[in-house]
Amino acid sequence: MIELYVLLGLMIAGAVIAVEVKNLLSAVVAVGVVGLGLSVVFLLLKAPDVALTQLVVEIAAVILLIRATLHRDIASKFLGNRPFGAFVAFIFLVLTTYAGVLIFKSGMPPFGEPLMAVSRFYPLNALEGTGAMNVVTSVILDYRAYDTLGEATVLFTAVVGVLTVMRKMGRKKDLQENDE
Amino acid sequence: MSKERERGMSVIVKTVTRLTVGLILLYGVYVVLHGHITPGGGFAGGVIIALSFINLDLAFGKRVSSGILSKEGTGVIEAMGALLFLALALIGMKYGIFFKNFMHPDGEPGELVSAGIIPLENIAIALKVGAGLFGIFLTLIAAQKFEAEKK
Amino acid sequence: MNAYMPYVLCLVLFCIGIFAILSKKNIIKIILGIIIAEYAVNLFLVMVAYKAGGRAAIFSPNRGEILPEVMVDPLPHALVLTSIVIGLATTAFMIALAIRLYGKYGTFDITRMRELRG
Amino acid sequence: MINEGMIPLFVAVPLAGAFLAALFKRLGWIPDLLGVLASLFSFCLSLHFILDTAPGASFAVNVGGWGSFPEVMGKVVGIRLVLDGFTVFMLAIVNFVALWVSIYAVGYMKRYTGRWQFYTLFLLMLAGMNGVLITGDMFNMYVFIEIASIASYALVAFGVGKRELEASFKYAVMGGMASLLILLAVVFLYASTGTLNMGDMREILSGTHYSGLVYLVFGLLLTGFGLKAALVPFHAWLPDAHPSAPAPISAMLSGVLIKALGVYTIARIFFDVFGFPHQVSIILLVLAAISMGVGALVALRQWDMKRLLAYSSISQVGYIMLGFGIGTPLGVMGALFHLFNHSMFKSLLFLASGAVEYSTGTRNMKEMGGLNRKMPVTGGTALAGAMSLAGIPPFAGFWSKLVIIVAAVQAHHMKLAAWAALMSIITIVYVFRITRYAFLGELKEKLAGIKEVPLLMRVSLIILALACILGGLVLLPQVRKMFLSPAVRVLIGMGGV
Repeated sequence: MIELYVLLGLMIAGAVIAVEVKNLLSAVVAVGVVGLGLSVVFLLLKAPDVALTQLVVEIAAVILLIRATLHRDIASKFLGNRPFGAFVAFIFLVLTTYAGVLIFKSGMPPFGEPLMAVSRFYPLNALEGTGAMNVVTSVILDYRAYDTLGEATVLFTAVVGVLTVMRKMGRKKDLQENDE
Repeated sequence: MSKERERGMSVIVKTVTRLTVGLILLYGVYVVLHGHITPGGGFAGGVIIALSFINLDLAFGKRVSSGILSKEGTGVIEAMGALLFLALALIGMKYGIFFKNFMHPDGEPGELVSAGIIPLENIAIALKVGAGLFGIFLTLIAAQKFEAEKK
Repeated sequence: MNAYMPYVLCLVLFCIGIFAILSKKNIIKIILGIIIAEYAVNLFLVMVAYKAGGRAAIFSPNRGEILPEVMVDPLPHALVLTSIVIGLATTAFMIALAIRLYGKYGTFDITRMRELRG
Repeated sequence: MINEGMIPLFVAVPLAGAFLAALFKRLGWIPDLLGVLASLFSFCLSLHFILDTAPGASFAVNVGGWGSFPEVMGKVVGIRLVLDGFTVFMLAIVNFVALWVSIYAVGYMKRYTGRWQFYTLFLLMLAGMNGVLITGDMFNMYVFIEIASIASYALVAFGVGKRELEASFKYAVMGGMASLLILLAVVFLYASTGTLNMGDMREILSGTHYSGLVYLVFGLLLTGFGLKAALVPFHAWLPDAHPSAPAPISAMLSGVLIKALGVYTIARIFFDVFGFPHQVSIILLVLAAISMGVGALVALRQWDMKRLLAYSSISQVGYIMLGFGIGTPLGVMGALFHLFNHSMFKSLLFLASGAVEYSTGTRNMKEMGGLNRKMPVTGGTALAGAMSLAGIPPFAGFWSKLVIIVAAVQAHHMKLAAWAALMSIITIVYVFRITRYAFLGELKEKLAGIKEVPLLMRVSLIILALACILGGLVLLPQVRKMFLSPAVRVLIGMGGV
């Protein structure tokens, strides 16, 4: 599993660069690297469906992000940290890591040994029960199709939301707010 | 920038795009239709289809891509996809259960026509996701003009 | 190596994202922080599903018989697909907000957006 | 006829309304009609479940027919929707408020562009809340929380002015972080129990001694849902987001959204799944006490009417959490009753402040005065809501605060009872400021020409005011047996008390 650790290390390095680098475009590209590393990790962990989706969603997200950052003169202007937020974040970081390291030993099954208390059911019965060769598809579109309805709705909500905030004028004319 | 939006990128990009964009679209359709057999499915396929349109838009400029699919069109297709998915769920209620897979069993597992309503659901999701993502892209691209009008 | 090491590394990635959300001034950086934290949660889900020596959860006529017993856990994979799309939706919406905010304020600096107080 | 197969319609009908509204956006009045009809339908459905079933009956339906299977020892393999006394109670409140808000919005939203977007997002938010309420599955709950949250971020930014966008961005960042924490907690729970169904999870967890992992999950869930419910250390987004939205949405956000997404989920998960452990009770009591204090004291200093009401919401959610934190049957009953009352009077007050803004064009209370003379309906109804908020005896708010304080005394939390009583006095002070500066006193010259708001808006105000005045009747034995007691029994019967 050494390749897993190498990729995880790469992703963490990419994340640190994305957070700390001064040029915004470089930051977006670094996040793209993290996402690509993620999809390779998904492949290693035997999740081809997820890897494919992650890959294409990653491309879409990076295109949108570059559209938002590119062509802006301040893309390279560095803005610092908020000291208070950094303080809170630091405390959160220490607490979570400490808690995580301590707690994983008590209650989490070790890596590579899932419980599969319920999901044992799916590989055994999916072919008969739903007729789909791809067990993951049978889970998303039959056993848990209601979740998928919710997920499609989330994307629909986001599209309507984007259209909403992109309107030029919120209130009808002659009733504009003072700050406009 | 605005000129690039109108007319697109250089001739090299255009030629490569012309050669590949159809293949990308085809691959997206393949992923959608084979979602119940191979890795992938409505979401991945829908995003790939949207990316092929985005590719076209980036390379050739606004006029070409909006000639094929306008922002209004994406809204209609998206709502139709969502309604189709919901309708498939509601038809199940006729059989007594929300989201009943009412067409199963209908073919040998592994064939294109199998797995009941799952392929139909995949198509509905692909329509929704593809149109939705392309709609978001077009909306955000149109935002470039906000900056010029900045107060 | 510890049997929990991948989980810990994943948690570190999550913390980097949260750190960016809480401490950065630039709103694009904040969005990047949310994206990174989201990646970490998705990765965690897939790690939870992994079975040592397991196979992908797909039956295939061409590649010989795959026993259901050796498949990895498919349920978290389904959950990750959902959460990836939710993440894309959130990201797209926040990018739209960022573009509009830039249009109104002429900056990406969140500390200079001070219309609201109290 | 009662049919448990109808439970998914709580989600399906608003969703269908939203999709159709997006499809028929060109026809001007269709989105309005769809918005009103869909919320009317959900309200009638929840009334139907209250009136036509035995009190306390509980229904479950398995989506797709995937219930429990013997291969996995009777665990549920799909998603199970559950509708019990607590769910019905919340559904009735949410859909009642949504119905009157949607009717109010027909008049109010004439001032804004993009009507179809408003109704689409409104219905999506309603569907998200209903989905959170009826689900019995952890991950499904997260998905519907996200629907309701994203719709509410967009609605906060609906006016697309500087302030709205900024408030929406802060809200989206905080809400996005809360969602991530919740998702992380759900993953931990899945990894350690192997199931996502709440009932099965309870069975697996109840036999064992809680490990350290479960306490980490408690922390993550309390932070995540605390952010959604705006308990005090996590409240920073609320005073910006709630006033920035259009008035009907402020009413929805303050009236029901923070309760469905924050309060309901905390109560459901900690009482129903974890059996209300002692540590959580203490944390809830502390957070509640701080919320009550900070919300009320900051509200005293506000001149913006909607901002004052938003801070007041923080304080009142503190009261609700106090009732839950006490954990006795009386405390939980007080909490639920106060939740009902707060939904009524806070949505009424936000709608009234919207009506004032509609007529006068300002939210600053310094520029108002004597509005009662020109706008008798708005003034009268706002007075009813304000009295209920302040806890003046015949009004509903008095009874619920009384129950909570009595419960605190019974549970020997004397200091908390005294603190709650003190804070309700401060509540009276800031409520008095609203009525004194906005509705009573001299009419300003500038406002001589204002008119009362249109008919549909007045109807909503009057109905909600009636709910505030008559809300105390919920305590009558006959009504209580049908409406309030089943909800209490769901939480207590399973809980640790």
